[in-house]
Amino acid sequence: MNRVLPILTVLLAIVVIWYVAAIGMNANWQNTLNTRAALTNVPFTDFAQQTWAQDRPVLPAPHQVIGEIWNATVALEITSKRSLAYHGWITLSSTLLGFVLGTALGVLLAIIIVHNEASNRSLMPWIIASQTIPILAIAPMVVVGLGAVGITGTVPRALISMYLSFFPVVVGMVKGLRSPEGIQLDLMRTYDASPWQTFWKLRWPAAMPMLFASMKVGIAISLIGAVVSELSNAAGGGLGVRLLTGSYNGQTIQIWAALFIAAALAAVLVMVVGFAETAVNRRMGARPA
Amino acid sequence: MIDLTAVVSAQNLGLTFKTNDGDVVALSDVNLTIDKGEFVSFIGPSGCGKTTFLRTIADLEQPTSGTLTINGQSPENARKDRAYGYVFQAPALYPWRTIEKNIALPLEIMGHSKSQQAERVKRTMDLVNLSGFEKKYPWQLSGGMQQRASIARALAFDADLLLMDEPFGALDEIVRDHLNSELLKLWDRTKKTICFVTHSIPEAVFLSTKIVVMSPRPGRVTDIIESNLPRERPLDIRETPEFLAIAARVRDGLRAGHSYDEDHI
Amino acid sequence: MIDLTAVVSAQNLGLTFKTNDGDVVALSDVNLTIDKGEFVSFIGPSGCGKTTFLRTIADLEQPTSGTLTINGQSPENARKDRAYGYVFQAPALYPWRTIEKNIALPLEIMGHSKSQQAERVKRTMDLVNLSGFEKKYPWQLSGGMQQRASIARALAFDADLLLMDEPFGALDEIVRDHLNSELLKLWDRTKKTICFVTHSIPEAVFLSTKIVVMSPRPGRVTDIIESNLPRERPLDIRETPEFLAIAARVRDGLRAGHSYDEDHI
Amino acid sequence: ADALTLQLKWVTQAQFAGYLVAESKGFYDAENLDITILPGGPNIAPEQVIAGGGADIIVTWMAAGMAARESGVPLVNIAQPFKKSGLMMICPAEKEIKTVADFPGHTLGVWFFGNEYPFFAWMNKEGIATDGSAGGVTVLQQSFDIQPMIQGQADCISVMTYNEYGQALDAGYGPDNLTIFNYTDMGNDLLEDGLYVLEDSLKDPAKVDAFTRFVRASMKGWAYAAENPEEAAQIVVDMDDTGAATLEHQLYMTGEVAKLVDPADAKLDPATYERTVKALLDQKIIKAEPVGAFTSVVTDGL
Amino acid sequence: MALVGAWLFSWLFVERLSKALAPRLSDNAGLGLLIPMVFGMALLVIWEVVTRGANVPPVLLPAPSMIGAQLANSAPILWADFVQTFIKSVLPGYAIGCLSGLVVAILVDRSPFLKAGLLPIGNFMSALPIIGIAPIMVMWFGFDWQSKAAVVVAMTFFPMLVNTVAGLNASSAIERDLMATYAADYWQTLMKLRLPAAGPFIFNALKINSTLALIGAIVAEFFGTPIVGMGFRISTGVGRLAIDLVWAEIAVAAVAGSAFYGVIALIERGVTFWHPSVRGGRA
Ligand SMILES: Nc1ncnc2c1ncn2[C@@H]1O[C@H](COP(=O)(O)OP(=O)(O)OP(=O)(O)O)[C@@H](O)[C@H]1O
Ligand SMILES: Nc1ncnc2c1ncn2[C@@H]1O[C@H](COP(=O)(O)OP(=O)(O)OP(=O)(O)O)[C@@H](O)[C@H]1O
Ligand SMILES: Cc1ncc(C[n+]2csc(CCO)c2C)c(N)n1
Ligand SMILES: [Mg+2]
Ligand SMILES: [Mg+2]
Repeated sequence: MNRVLPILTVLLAIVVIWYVAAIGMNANWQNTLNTRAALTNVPFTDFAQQTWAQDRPVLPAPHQVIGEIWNATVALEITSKRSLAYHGWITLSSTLLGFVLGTALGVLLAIIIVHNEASNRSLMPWIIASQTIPILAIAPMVVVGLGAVGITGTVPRALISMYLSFFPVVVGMVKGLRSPEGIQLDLMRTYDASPWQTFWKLRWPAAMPMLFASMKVGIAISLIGAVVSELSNAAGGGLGVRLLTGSYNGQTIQIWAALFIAAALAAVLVMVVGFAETAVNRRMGARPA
Repeated sequence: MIDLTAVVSAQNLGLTFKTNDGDVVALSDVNLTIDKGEFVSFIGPSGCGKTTFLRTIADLEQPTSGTLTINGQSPENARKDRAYGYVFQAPALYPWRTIEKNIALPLEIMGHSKSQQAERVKRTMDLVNLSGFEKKYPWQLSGGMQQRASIARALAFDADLLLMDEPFGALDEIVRDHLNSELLKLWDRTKKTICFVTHSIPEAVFLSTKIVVMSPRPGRVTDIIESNLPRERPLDIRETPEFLAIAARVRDGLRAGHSYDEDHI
Repeated sequence: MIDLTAVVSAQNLGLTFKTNDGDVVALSDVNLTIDKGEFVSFIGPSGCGKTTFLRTIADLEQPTSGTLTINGQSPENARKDRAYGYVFQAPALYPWRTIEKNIALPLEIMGHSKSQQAERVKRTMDLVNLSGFEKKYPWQLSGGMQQRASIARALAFDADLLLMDEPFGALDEIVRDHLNSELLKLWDRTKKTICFVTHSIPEAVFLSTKIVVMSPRPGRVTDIIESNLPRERPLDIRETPEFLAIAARVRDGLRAGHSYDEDHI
Repeated sequence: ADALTLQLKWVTQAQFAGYLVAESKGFYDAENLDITILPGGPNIAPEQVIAGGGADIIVTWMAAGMAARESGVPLVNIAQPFKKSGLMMICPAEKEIKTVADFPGHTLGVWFFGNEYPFFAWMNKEGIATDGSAGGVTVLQQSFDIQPMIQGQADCISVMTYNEYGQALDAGYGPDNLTIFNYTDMGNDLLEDGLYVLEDSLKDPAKVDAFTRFVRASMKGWAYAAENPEEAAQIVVDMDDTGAATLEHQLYMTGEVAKLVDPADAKLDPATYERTVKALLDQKIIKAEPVGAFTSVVTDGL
Repeated sequence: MALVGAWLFSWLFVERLSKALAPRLSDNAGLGLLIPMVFGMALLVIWEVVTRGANVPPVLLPAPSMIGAQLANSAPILWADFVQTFIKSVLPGYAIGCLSGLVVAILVDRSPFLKAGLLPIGNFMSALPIIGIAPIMVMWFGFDWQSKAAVVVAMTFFPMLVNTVAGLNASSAIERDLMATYAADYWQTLMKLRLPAAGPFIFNALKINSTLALIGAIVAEFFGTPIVGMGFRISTGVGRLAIDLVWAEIAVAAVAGSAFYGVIALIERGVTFWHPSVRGGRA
């Protein structure tokens, strides 16, 4: 377990920095409170404790966040609307659906682009332009539009995720599918291999490193998309809604808890893709580094 | 004159590469006819256009002047007919495939059955003496073994025309002799046409019915030597005067193409 | 006995690769001492461990048994001392660098001044006859030209020990003869120690003071032949009886290491 | 039962207690109505939803409604349960802002997204520049919370009496350390939370009838909420899918909202309407006097 | 439906066109641009016809002509928004985010200890939702562009990290062996081998980030901003039903984002000219 020690070290460093930062960032408000309560000459240790125990801190202390996460997950029924596990699941399901759709779409588009010069020239600029359209502007249109035809729930949100996550996959896969060396392509030409055969036996395996890098980015962005899409449909719940309503109610601790769950989800998802990458590499006989 | 019965017929063939710092004339005014069943060796200084010529035959480069026909058709159509097998100068094995899978690649593409694939892979791996390395990946093989794997890959399917670019360059004398004999046997048995790039004069003379000597800058054919050696060639033919005479002529042609004599670097 | 004055000293050296389908013994029980100023050729069938031995000397592979010292120190320290220059079996040129930049690479890393770099690059490019291709990229060169570029790169900085893995494999006889002579001159002038892998028996005999014959599965040294040829060697020494006698012994050793005689594939 | 969809202007909270209570207590069922309540959010414009056919009735502020009307969404006010505005601007005492005259040179937090009109109408009336020019105020698009005040990024921020003001109270602010500008008290209030439908739907008597029953049941809901604040707050919390609403806060909100709503009267007061329209015209938020922008046909039928 | 049909039609047209022009395309950048232009024009025309023909309410989808008019009328506003969002938030945020992703990737690569410790944390940061960090950044960095730039930093960091980590493994074993024979130190190997070899991956991230940065900055402006900026204009525009202004802003975003991407792609062609994907896979 030579991985545990480094993680713990870095984690410890972060926690320490965090506590210190919490003192600094919450000090201002704490001073106001103390002045108001006519408290003077509070010893530093007490003051630090105070800054770590505010109701609406600028930066909640780690134990506050952990406590909130605990209260909102383990201490609650999983089906409760207050449960972060429940909201996490809502976000996760549209993230995963969106990621799968987005990866599929991205790969499909990349295949078309690599094989057809006309689509390279006509599609690519529009794919790029599509990404420059602010999602927050179109998310409501998608949600409202699909809602009008009776499609609600996970699907519209997954579509937003897909919309965001297909892009890294297209960009990466276009590059990846074009990365075989000339001589490797020439070999296929000498066999008069069909484009399809060249694709499966050469381009696809050659694109694996790019595919996995793209998928890691894609799944992270997919999660962002899921969260953003929830803004346009507060009714459905999800981590994004928790973040938002947390901020409406000034519940910084709630925001941070939701943020943590979202980040943890992302980390786990990215790591899952990483494991898949390792497994595929092994199957492809990759040379150990 | 284009000869439509010839396997390869080149007329005033020229090929110029455009590069960042000027043109490189890789082939200029090449005229050559190769008939069915011939064994033609190409020999010439490094960079004289041997590989380029083979690639042009294989429709991997487009000539910039002149005409070239393969089996009476365009190189493109010949390629689409899978008229040839090509052994590249570098092994070009796919790193994610085991050796046997690499050798099976053309068979998969040409739609051979699994059992046929297995049978041919085994046979050609035996031929190049690679048995036992079926499940290894390319980076686990030595340089010479990789080259042999790539030869096996080209022999696995039965093309009538073999284009071989220095196939035995990384092999020791003994294996080389062995493979030379095997190749001659194969050629004799199957009546294939073979275009063979080599740097070894004895090898060229031993194998060929015709030796094409090339010279660089611009790449052109300087001599075409028809060999009158018998088709049946034991290894010790290499000590005969006929053999040595041809070898001497090739060496002269080769030397003429070099610049050392003139400016002596 | 480890000889600390030797340039290379191997004692019972063994190296086994672990692979997905079992171990490969690439080197087993190798004992060899190479003294300063020697020119040692390694010859042996494909896959017998020549490259692996060179890589072990270069600290690119770790022996799994026995000991190995270079200049009396560990291979790692020798590598860190930049004790050797290595010509790989494949050219390994960086595609984003022009040829001259590729050759300048070790000079940049070792901190030579710009002018020194330019001077050395020019000299070695001339030596391998690549002048005029300074600004080309590797993929614009022929196979032999790439190999020459990689030779130039290893010669550009002055290591006392040269490890050359089939450097002339892709070159024609004339260039090869030329480079052989140049290499001998260089060796004679600079008193370098050279480890040289080749598949050509005449080349090995022509160049070496010592010829190491290896045989595969497991890779081991089967014969070490000290050459008594004079240090001064004109090309026509290759016709002398002394030369031919040594060549015959090498050939016998080589043949013994092959399986053809026994099971005749 | 007649099916109607109601689009709220904001997330599920006691601001809409009347509708939520009516739904929960079965008042709509009793009127033979099948109501779907869609919560809003920072990214949902009810005007756009109704234009796209996603809702039959929306809750919105009159300024936004009239602006939308001019943009081609023919909204008509059918009822106005909210009689007063809950909008305020608060400035912590230490900022030394006592009156409007102290504003210039300060940074004011304002909610946009269709909520900015009352503020600009007010500034327009006071003759204070908002375009960043000298002698004017700096406007900050305020997030929908009180952080900008706590962070000290704005000198004054917008709050609703029933929501953010409560947060400010919780955070230790109060009348004694705040300067409060209440839009209603200043007479600058523009009508909030009214019920709007599309003009065309009023041509259908059956629709009008359904709207009438809807408003009747909703007012019953408001009345119930005013009388049973605890129960109403609990209903809101239960109906909030996000699980973010807390009983304590919703109870506060129910109480404050009750001060703005008249459960007995859903009618739009024409005088307040005129004032709102005039303010909008003055500020060029709308260019022409709207015609037929409200109707009493529904409230008359109650 | 109509839109899909329209797209198909224009695609077919472009297909024809590019076939016809194919031989000349490679050496004529102008012609290369022409094709997407023609395609775009076709789309716009059909959009115009459909919105007018089917009487789509402008508050849902305005016709291109209305958007065009708005573009002309509101040019000063659009320019100010562009400066605020693109010049002040996106560019610095992008630069810092990409750079820090690169630096952390190298740190991670440098030390196995950090690799084990930092990479999971990097993953953890990967999807810190903008919705979550935007308010926090506003808290920390104020409501002006600094907080938006910070959001952009957070968004662009991860794609660069992941791609650089992957790219640093892209050099081949023999290329690394060569460096070992020179006893090149870590930084020399990095600068002369591993970073160049990672180029295609790094540019991948630069390209993805070029659009992501814009999205991030615009979204971040929903959470408190001075009353200027593309995201601000879009959200208020939606609230005011000034949908044509919203679309004008979207058009500006699309043009700016595409140009940004295009510039990166051009630099990529220059820098990674040697990669088969740029060389066109010729040996
Ligand atoms: N893709 C290319 N772009 C530019 N120049 C090229 C390209 N390929 C080959 N050349 C040039 O064409 C000439 C002929 O190259 P070719 O590979 O045919 O030589 P060759 O006879 O096979 O040499 P060798 O024996 O060294 O393999 C060389 O000068 C080389 O630099
Ligand atoms: N990385 C590796 N993993 C596993 N096996 C390896 C590896 N490298 C080499 N081998 C095996 O070690 C043996 C010796 O290989 P080596 O490359 O040293 O041969 P060689 O003598 O250089 O042959 P050639 O003349 O063909 O280049 C071979 O059987 C090869 O398959
Ligand atoms: C879209 C929208 N934004 C703000 C308000 C005004 N408002 C009323 S209550 C409240 C605080 C949140 O509960 C706010 C900001 C609104 N009505 N609709
Ligand atoms: Mg060649
Ligand atoms: Mg070797």
